[in-house]
Amino acid sequence: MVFPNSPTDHGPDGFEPAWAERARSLAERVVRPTAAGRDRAGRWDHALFAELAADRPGPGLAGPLVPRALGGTGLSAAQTCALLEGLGEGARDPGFALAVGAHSVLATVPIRAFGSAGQRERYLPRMASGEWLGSVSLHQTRGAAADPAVAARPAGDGSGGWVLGGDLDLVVGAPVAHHFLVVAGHHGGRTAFLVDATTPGLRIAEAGPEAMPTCSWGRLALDDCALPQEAVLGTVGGAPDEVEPLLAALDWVFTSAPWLGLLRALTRDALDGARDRRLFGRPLTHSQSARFALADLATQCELAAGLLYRAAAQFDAGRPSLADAAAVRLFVASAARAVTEGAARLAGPPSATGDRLIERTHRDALFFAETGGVDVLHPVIAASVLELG
Amino acid sequence: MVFPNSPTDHGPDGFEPAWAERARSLAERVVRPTAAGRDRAGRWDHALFAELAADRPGPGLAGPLVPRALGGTGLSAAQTCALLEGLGEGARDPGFALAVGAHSVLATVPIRAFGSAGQRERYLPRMASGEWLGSVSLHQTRGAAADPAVAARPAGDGSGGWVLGGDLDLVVGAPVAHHFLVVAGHHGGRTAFLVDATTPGLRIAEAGPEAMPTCSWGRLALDDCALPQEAVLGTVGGAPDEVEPLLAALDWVFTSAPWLGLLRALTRDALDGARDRRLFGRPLTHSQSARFALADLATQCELAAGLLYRAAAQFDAGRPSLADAAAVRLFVASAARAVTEGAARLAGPPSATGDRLIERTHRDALFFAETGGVDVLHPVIAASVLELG
Amino acid sequence: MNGRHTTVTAFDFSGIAVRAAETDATARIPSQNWKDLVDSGYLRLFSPREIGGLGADPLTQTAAMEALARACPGTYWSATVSALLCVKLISAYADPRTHDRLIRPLLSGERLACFAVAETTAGSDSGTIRTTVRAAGPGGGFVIRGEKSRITNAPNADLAVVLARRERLAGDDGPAWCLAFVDLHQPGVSRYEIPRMGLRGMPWGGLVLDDAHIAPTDLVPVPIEELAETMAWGWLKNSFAAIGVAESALAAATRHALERVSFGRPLAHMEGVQAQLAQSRAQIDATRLLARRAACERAAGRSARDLIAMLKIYATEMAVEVAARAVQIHGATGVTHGHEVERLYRDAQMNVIGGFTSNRLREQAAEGLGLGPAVFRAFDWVAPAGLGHDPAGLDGFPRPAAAA
Amino acid sequence: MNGRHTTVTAFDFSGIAVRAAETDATARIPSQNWKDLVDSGYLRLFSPREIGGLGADPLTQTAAMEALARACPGTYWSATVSALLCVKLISAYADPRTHDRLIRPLLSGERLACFAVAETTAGSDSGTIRTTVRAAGPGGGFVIRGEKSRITNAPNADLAVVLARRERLAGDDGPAWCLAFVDLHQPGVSRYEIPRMGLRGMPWGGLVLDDAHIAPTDLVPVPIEELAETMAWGWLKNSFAAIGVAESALAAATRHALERVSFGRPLAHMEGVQAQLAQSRAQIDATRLLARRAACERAAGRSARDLIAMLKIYATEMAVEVAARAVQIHGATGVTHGHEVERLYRDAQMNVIGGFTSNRLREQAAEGLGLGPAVFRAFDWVAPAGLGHDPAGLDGFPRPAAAA
Repeated sequence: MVFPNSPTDHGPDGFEPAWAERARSLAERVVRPTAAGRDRAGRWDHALFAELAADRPGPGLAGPLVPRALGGTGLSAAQTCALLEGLGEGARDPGFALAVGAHSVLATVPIRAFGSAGQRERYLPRMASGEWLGSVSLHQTRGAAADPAVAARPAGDGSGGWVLGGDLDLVVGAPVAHHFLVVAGHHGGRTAFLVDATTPGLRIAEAGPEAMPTCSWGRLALDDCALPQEAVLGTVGGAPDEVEPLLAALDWVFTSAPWLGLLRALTRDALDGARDRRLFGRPLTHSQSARFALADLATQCELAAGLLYRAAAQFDAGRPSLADAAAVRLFVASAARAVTEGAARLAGPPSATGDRLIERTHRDALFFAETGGVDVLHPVIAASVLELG
Repeated sequence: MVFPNSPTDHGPDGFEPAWAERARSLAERVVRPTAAGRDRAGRWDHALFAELAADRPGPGLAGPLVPRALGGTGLSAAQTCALLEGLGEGARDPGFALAVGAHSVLATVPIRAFGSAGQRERYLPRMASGEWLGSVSLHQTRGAAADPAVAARPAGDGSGGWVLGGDLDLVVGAPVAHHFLVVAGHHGGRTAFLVDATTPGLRIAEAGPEAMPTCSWGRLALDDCALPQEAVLGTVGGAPDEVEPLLAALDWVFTSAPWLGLLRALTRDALDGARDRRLFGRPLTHSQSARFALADLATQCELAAGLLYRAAAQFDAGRPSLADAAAVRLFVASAARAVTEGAARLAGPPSATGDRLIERTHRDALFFAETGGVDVLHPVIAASVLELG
Repeated sequence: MNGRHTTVTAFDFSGIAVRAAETDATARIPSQNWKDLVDSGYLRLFSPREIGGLGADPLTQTAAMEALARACPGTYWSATVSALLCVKLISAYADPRTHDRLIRPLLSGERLACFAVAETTAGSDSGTIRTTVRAAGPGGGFVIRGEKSRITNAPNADLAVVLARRERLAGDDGPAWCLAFVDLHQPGVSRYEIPRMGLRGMPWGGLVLDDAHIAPTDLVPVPIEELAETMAWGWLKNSFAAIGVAESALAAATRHALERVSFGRPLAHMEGVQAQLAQSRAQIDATRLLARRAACERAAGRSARDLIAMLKIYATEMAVEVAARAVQIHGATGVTHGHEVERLYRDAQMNVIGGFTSNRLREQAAEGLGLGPAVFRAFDWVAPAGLGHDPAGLDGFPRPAAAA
Repeated sequence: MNGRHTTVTAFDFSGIAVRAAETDATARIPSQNWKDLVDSGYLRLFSPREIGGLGADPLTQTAAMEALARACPGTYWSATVSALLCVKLISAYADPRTHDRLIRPLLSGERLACFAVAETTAGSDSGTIRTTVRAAGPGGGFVIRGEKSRITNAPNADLAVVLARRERLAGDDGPAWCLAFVDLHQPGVSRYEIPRMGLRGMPWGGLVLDDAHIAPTDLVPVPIEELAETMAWGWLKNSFAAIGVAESALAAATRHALERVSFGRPLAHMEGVQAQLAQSRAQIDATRLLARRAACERAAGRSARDLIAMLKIYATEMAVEVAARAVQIHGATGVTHGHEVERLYRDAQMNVIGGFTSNRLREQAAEGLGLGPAVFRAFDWVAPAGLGHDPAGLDGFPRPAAAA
């Protein structure tokens, strides 16, 4: 008889409800009141970010994954996921949550994982405090699936420095960021660089899609930007093994986390709204069909949560899985569409008032799905299933 | 052996490709160039409408269903559907097409069908010429599924007049309309009224959802609006048999028609876009998965077309079917979501340039689905299937 | 870490898996399967040590359920209905003194139990149940009369846990329903099999109870609303059946994709096929994680009933989708009788239907969300809203003097 | 006007419908069905008068197809493969002199034909076909050798239209493939049946051709790319099979919803059930309208091949969905063997698989959209993009001196 020890190193889910709740109530108090207005104006509010960053001993949303020794909160990946989930639910602002995640996870973790001691000491404390905002382009968080947009060449002066050129779109928070994580292609491979906003030859323009306007989109134009050797993050030519898969997995997991919170908020709104709304002379909640739809929304949230926290727990166990991270993004993006549409159906034609959460999330869910992209996620998951690729 | 005569009174589809093409090329020339700008500004352009209305002997988009004797184009329902399909495809502006359909079908046909000779002669020629814009609230194009928003009471002065009170939201083109078709509840039933914009006590405010901004949304506040007996459209108390089912069927069919055109435009854009876009170092059109998605988009368009033109042909045969009209809306709304999402997937993350047709239609498709509303459409179709309701 | 590998390798039901096609074809669970089950400890996993179980932790239980469901869904259903669902029902409601006598043989595999709720004209609605228990008269105990239909294990069970009405005498204010533990080896019992689309290896059929006798201690009045709490174990059982079926279907589709070449292109290299495999992988993983979470919640003493209802809906419908994809990837071989994916496709739909249907569970999940109980109103509200008949045409209703 | 009522009442196949359950259960089409088919004129509808048909207009053809598919999908398949698909193939490619001899008995119902493409290791990819025709030698004519598998009517057809390779002699620049019209009543032919999930009444199986003889005039070299044009008739056949199955399933679900009361509420009055019926109604109508349009296009002499490919994909997958809804509305009775919806659910999936699969047809529809032919590249491009292996953890790859 086979009678195995069950895995006891972690629970089956890794949920961190207490951290989610802390972030939720903070964001509800600080961020939510201005969400609709900032969305209309397409405005980034640095004071808000500073307030969330300064919330110590609270969640400290600027540096959850920065070790305490470097001034961060030193949380686990699962706890950070919970923070971002709570931020999404409380703030009801997909763009703002994207900017926080881009800074505190996408721009932070590669430095923690691959940075030299100098880079870690220079960047991480100031990022954890919220003084410096780090940024990435969402074109560079799915490996090199797209053709490379930035080219690098050795400076040729023997200094070990590099010269970068090219244009980079979809840069989260670009106009307000202190530095950017940029992957550039060159003869022999691809390398990650840390590019400060003040680098000569770098122009930063406000430009971006209509979705998630509160993250403050921008575009980088790199015109012969000379970077010192110290700007190289990780190994020269090492991006395909180092920064690229890490950035992809981080994006697919942690950028999905606020969406889980948004889906919970939409589901709760839909429940409340269905109680108030009347159709055919009775409350919508008396309709079996509406009841079924509400049950399905709640189900989507629970399913998404399981995948999300499994992937987060894999980071904490030191064994992140690219395929499981891709599954998170695939499922959450699909749930975001389903829940937004279900919530819209239950809400009925929009009124001129209200905070328009459904409209915002509907607009942003499409963008969220596009930037993940089933044409990238499917092959990554299939490669794992088939052991090919 | 049973060997029936096959139905030969019309083809199996009733398509009118020549009319669709005329409207498409006109709209492409006249409306499309300013679509993105008007959408951003949320602006109605009456000059555009006047240009389409004046296009004689062309489609004459203001009065296709107004008999020639009353100054209209005297087209069939199927031809009108084709015009609106072409308008949707050529203009790429869901809001503008909605406003045209609301005027030329929703506000026009009830007057043609139920108006007195005086009402027909007063309104239809000026509506057909585009001089007067007629309008309805989309809350009133699905019968009285929602609780009544406007109440009527007899004027009490023996004149046969009425006094209306209440608020009406989602009124297409309200700020620029000459008159409104309003259904009001009263003791003993519901009655349809023609309410001129200049009626004392009627206030018209610019307000509405974010979707379809180019239709110029507004809200009506009726504050003891006194209407003469001649304002009654159809029978007193007769709206549930007359205007309500007609308005619902017209909305479900003719408001869907521009969407068929939009879906065709999106599908063509997706085809072109997939040819240009590269992923994993090759054109997206080399991906089997992307090819499948394109095939599915095209399929959705063809399926939607069949239902749409069947319903239009039923109007021309004098036997419109409410259930079949509901099926049009149900299917087209679902196709609109599927095609928009498919097109977005194939386009990838949005660039900062381009006419943003995907973003517009994605935003508007949700609104389109909400205002149809499966919670209204399903019971109407089921009532026909079950012979209940 | 990737939990799925743990579950698949933890229990070895490979013998049962080898016989799965035969089990389906002959509609009989081979006796060797029962021997393997007893040896594996499967039947004892779900029960605490006090009553003869192994008191396995929830993740071991779920790993075992999935492994058995992957090996043979029919065998899984039969064993799990008896050892999990029926044992939970008996131990939740039975008198401790009679406990042992009924439960031990189920855990040892000497006896098999069925749970009899549905009737020929009643499904999950207890209000329509007609089977009735009444006092047996001077001899003591009770007798039960009625017909139960579409019951797993009915054709060969030794013991039935029967949901029945209770004939109440004046002054009896107890619940109107009861669970009766009926020994099926007695003259008043006859049974029949019902052939069906899938899960053909699973015994399934009807019980005709013609004043069958029930011992005095084997009748437990139960408030009907409480029962759903225990029946949720059944929904969990269906969910793992679905996960097993889906995982088997995905594995078969993956193997086929790696082997099959069409138009010179191996299927596994085609993005369309990859998309289908990837979707299945993500859906199965999401389901399994939710299923484990539900099992852990239950093990921690929490109800999780609504979570399990949501799980059962998604899991069973997901498995139909995954099995259909596997059939499509296989093409015509996938519908050939006896092919693994043909069998899985038939089995998958059974998990949707078995236990409460998806719609019934959506009702319950909705109630669990705080929407209040279902409110019925006859479908008479479309016509008053002006949407009850076809509209007039473009020129209104036919009029004596048609206008120009 | 609502076209669907016309189609359903136009042809009376009620006798065939009454025998549909028996046809499925016994896996044999009753001889009375063939008599009814002959009497109805069905077999002649699709052919012009010049070759002995009735030259029915396309809407009559489609009405008849749907009516027969509603009555009994298995009978529909068998009859339509022979009288529509095989007759179209023969009349499109055969020598007019041999035309009559082959076609007349198919239209009169005296003989039955099958269309043999798939082989045990080949599906819709003609490149993998191994069956080969070669010159018979001095006696004249040809001989054919190979095994065809998963062929409708193979077990009982009199005539096979076989897609085969042509052994070409030096200097023969003709097409590499041919259609061979093979008389199946000869020593070199043996056959077998293949049991399967659905469409059990339809004869289905394999043909083993062991140097079977072919008359000199019964061999037609065909450019393989042209053949899809005629095979599209088969996709149209599947589409109407799907429409018939879906319409039957919706009708059964509607009847059940009107009869069944659960929790004191008749199912028909429940919005969740209404939603399922409404969705099915809209989907079936959309499919039928597209199917009729495609048939009219063909009748007007246009190819409509890509339209029919899109139709076949949607129609057959739609019917699976509609049948699954019908099963769910029925609950456990819907999976009981012999119940109408159980049969329809099994039949529905067969229409997806039969003929070209959905994925194969999506390929073709995509090509028809102007995307060019499929381009194959081995699946080797994930790793170079930096997405081929799992990432490092939060602290990078394990390092000799782990950082604080």
